[in-house]
Amino acid sequence: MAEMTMIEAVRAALAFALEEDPDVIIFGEDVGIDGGVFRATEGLVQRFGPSRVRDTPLSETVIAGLAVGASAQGLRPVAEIQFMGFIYPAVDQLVCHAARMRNRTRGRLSCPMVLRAPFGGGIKAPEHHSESTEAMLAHVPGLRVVIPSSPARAYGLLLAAVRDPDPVIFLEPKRLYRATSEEVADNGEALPLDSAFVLREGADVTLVTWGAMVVETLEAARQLAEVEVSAEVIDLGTVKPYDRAAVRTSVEKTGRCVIVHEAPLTGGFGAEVAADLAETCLTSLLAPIRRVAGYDTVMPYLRLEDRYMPSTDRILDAVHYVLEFE
Amino acid sequence: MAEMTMIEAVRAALAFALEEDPDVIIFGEDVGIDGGVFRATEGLVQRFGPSRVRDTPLSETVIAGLAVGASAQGLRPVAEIQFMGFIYPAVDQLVCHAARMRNRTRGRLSCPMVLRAPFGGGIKAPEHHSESTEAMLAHVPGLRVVIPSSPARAYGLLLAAVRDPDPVIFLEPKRLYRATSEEVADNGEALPLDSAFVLREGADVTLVTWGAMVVETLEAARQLAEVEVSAEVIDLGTVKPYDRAAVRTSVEKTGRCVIVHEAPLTGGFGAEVAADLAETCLTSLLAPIRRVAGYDTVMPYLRLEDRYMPSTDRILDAVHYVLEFE
Amino acid sequence: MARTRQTRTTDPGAYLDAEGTLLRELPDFAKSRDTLVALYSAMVRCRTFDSKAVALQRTGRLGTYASSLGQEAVGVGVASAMAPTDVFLPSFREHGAQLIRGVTLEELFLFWGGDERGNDFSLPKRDFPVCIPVGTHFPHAAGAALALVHKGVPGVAVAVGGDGATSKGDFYEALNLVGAWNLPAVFVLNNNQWSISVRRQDQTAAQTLAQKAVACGLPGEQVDGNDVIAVREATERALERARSGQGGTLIECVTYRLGDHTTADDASRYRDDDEVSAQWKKEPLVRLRRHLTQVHGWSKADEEALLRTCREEVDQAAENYLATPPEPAGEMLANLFESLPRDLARQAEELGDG
Amino acid sequence: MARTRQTRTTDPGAYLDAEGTLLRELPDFAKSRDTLVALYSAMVRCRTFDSKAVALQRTGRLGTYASSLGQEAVGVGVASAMAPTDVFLPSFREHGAQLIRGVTLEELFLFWGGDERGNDFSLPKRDFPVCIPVGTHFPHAAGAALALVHKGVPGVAVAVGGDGATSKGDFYEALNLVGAWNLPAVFVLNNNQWSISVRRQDQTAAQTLAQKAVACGLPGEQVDGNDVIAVREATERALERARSGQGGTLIECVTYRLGDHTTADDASRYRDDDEVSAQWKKEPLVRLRRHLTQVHGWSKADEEALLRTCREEVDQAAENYLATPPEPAGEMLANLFESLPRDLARQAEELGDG
Ligand SMILES: Cc1ncc(C[n+]2csc(CCOP(=O)(O)OP(=O)(O)O)c2C)c(N)n1
Ligand SMILES: Cc1ncc(C[n+]2csc(CCOP(=O)(O)OP(=O)(O)O)c2C)c(N)n1
Ligand SMILES: [Mg+2]
Ligand SMILES: [Mg+2]
Repeated sequence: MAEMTMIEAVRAALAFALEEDPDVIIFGEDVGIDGGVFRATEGLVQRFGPSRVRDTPLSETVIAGLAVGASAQGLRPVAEIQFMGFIYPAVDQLVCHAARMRNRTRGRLSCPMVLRAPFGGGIKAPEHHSESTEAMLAHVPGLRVVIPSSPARAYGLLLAAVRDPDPVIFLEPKRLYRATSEEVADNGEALPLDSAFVLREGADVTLVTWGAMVVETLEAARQLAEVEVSAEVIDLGTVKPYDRAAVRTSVEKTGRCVIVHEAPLTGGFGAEVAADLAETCLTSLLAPIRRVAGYDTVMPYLRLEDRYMPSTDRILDAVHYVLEFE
Repeated sequence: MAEMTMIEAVRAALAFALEEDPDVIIFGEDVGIDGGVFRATEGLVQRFGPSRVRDTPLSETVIAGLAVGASAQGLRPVAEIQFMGFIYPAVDQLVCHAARMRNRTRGRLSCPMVLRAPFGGGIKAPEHHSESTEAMLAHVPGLRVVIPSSPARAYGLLLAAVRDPDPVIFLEPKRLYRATSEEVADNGEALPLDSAFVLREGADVTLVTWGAMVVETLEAARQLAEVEVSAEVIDLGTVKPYDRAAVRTSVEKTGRCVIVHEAPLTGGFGAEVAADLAETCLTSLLAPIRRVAGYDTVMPYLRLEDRYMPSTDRILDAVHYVLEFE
Repeated sequence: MARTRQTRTTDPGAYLDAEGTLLRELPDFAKSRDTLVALYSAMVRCRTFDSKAVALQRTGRLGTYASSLGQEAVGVGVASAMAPTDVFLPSFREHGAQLIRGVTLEELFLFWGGDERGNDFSLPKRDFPVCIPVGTHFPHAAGAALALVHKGVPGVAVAVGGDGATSKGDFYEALNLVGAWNLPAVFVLNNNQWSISVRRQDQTAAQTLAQKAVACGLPGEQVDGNDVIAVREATERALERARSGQGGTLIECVTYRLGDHTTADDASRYRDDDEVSAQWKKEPLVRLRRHLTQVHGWSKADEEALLRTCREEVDQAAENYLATPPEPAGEMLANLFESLPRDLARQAEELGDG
Repeated sequence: MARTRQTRTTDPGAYLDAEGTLLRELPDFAKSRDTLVALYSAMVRCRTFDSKAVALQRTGRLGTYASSLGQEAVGVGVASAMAPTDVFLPSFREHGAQLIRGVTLEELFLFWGGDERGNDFSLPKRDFPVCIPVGTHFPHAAGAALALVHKGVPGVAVAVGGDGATSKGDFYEALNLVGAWNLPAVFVLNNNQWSISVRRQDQTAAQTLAQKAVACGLPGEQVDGNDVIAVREATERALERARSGQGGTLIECVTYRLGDHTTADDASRYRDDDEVSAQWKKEPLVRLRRHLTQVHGWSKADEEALLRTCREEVDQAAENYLATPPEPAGEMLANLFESLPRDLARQAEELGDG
């Protein structure tokens, strides 16, 4: 066991994967000697050599396409997109090839690849460095979208992603990279994909979230506890395909639900979670389902960034609304 | 007035726009002498000349980026992507530039551009020629996503899109291009964006849909009428930003809602519609909200295509479910 | 790591002219009657498949189809130079190459008939399926080449695309990566002068497509794409370079699309019959047949026997295809992931097995 | 429409060597003391802005910042050749050019300080804002050029990007379009040898970046990017070509990034101090100052006065920036569309005006 930040946990998982499977390779912009702009791959090229850890030219399309080609031929590439804001040139390769190689060849070829990208706001980065567009990728059949929210979950989920036989988009909330540290056993144990994490049990309201918003949501739950409101906090962990059963079970118990995400409201993945409940748990619902999300606008430059990000206060407002609803 | 199919209506609107505004230009693959693979631009290069109607090289990224640059400098490009399955290389330009030029420059520059693309299944086309991924684009703040479902709406909405001061993604359900024809007045009158169309009034259940699924949905409503069920059918027309008020008003009246779309269920735009109702109309809901959608998988090749597409029967099943729910 | 940056911009090299006359000394492989007959037979087989496919489409028994009429020498020349351990990445017009690689006629019919099982090749296990989006398979070729290097397999990834594909960023980004990483990949351009209705010269101002290699620091070469010997010879040299660690090559094969773009296209909308008629004189089968007749005693009987064999084979494959029932609908979900996620169970149930 | 396909691959052309010695006859504009002083002053102003910006960032009063230290001649050379009716499309390292175009120091501070109003230029009304995604502005330049042609404005669209940007498909697709459509656009490459930690030679196997123009059928030229005279002269020629209907040009300016990639980077992780020290000897300001001193009697007093003016101006602008309160949060929604869609009313209300 060692105390690790999330970025250290990512690095440890990558090192473990490189060590255990010679077919695992890492590539992306500045992942080599620089160790990645967030240092996720620091020291890896020194340890595993430049044939396992490679700097690519500056081309996100080719990074994704290279991963498709290499994975279809038996490698297990773990590619990095430097920031999620630069993932769009890779979308074509993800939608048109990675997500469907297995389906289209009826299993003859497949793409056991991972595309990692730091995402989300909160570090006052330049334009395009702070968006959260997991919902766009989560709509694509054939992709898994996994988002860790703690060092231990980053470690376990990333190992699961690398070992998974199908393509995984692994989005790392960069605001959490160094926010906290915790004990993580670097023992190669993966966490299950497609399973949600109940981070806090409660009886009065269900708070569903993922990624960096776990922090504000847990803080809201803590403050609610002070006023005797018991909130259950669920971290989806894997956004697609997500653990519908876990969310339903919780809402059947609490009868109230608030969904929190950083991405813009409209068409965000919270819509899916709410829609599923509106179909399957209607009779359990004691109040409307509220979503607390980013505004439906471009992530502002850093001076207004704080005003954009969903805050604990906005979560609390929504929770009070659903609690007081009659 | 003239009897027009949807493709003729699209062509008439394009001709009207070229005629009324010298800054309107059209470009894309094969839009010139070939008149577009669906003939949307047939005859236009002959009438308006190659400086107004231009074939581009085969590069969707550059088509979108060209539209961004040209529109930011005062033109009104109406660009064509040959099939929506090839729109992904354009997504980066749409998200990172078209959608935010106005916001980022605080109004100094803007992108009054239209990107047209035929979309959806049902014509037994090859792989990648049949998908519906409007939800991915509808999640992008700053883009309007408009989908006509009849010749008259195609004409009026396309003119509105061209005249709109901001970027519009205009998705044309190719299955409807020649499916029917109706009287369309080629008088340059636009239809309002951001307003839904109530295609049929009803009291027992609200059916919300858009695009080609309007056909199956209206057919379902017709069959329901035979068994004395009165269904209201709403065509969103503009998917983003959509007419929430129209949907809410209808569901408040009927208490029951089924949403129909061709795109895969999970993260489809139907989720947003359902989520909005789960927040704003919960107390009016007499039954769970059902979504009838494509399966969460890759659009199959043509032999299984019919099994993928939501059918009238599947819509009827969902309606009966919500009607019989207690 | 030597990097050549020479690019031939002269007339594309050919061994046989349109009349089948020898223009220069043949490479060794082309001195063998057997080899030439094999190449010729492969082209005839491809053309037979093409016409059957078009016929099936016209009668509603196949999906939209892209014929390779007039371009058979490209696929056949390229694939005949390849080894089984190489990896082939076709665009949608390389039936000739796929057949040589071992894809069956029946699989091709299934694919074009809209059945995913057509991509589940029984033979070239690691070849990629047809790539419908233009140019997106070039990055896959770079990835495949990387995998070959990583696994220590002495193979080469070979991707074929059209003249239109050269305008896509994917093509350029991948070629650049092949150059930068010195990967064993060969990119072949099937320059048939048209990208649907757009002429080659409106696609790019580059004098040749081969010279696009200059941008990426690797050799580019233009050959007569209607001369199967020239295509094969250039491919062999490129493969040899790649196998010996000297990196990638771009080969432009200059040919002509004699048919419509696909069965959904009507080329008479945008090009003159005269242009097409002139090109018919240069097509690849006739010249090789003339050479075979003149030099290797290829007889009328040989020709008829070959045509008959091809027709029988193709007809049989078409029959088998037509007799193949569609897959159960459940397969569309069952093959999405290695195992069905819990989340999809309800949908799988709804789809059922039938 | 004549198409030249010559590409210089010799040593990049310069007029002044690192010592300020004249290497060949100066172009006319560079014989004027006033012009040279203006160019020199613009570079000094840019460098002054750079160091202030870095200082503000280090003390938490500016966002992540990309300095142009050592590359001032590129932006200044390019922009000084441009006319007001031309359209400029900067990447994130072209402060020098933006300042010449008329963007104010205060606007630059606002932009880098994270305030969208920094893009609402008071002067070059139609210039594009800084493009943060690498290379995506090249297609915009093609679009801007198309608009200029369409409107009959005799302007040229000029985009600047880095060596790393040449690996992006956007760059290639746009350059290809400029070639195919013969558009009045000039693409300038600020080749500072590094793309964050990736060396120029690992970015592409092409011998020069200029030769990438060969792929698109237009002229490419390499110049010494540390010689502002050479940059300006090459840009003037390219603009002239474009204005007279002869189409686009690619110009590679060979320079060096003396600083970190941005304030978030630590270049010592991946490159040696020795390499950087050697490059300091070739930087663009010293050579022009030496020339000014030797030929035009530029004095110590002149130099000091210039430095003082620049410092005062920059400090004043920084103060104004720091004194500017952030916008009301509602602006983030108010500027999304020309008018607020009904659907956003509730969110606008929630955001409020404060
Ligand atoms: C990315 C993409 N855009 C558009 C299309 C539609 N389309 C299919 S083939 C084609 C032209 C291809 O021309 P070329 O590369 O020369 O190949 P050819 O068809 O001539 O063999 C187009 C535009 C596509 N398949 N993919
Ligand atoms: C599409 C994209 N990918 C990644 C990044 C992150 N990034 C910012 S600058 C940079 C390197 C750019 O190198 P170059 O083009 O040479 O310009 P320079 O920074 O040297 O001026 C990278 C990778 C980005 N901004 N955009
Ligand atoms: Mg072609
Ligand atoms: Mg650089």
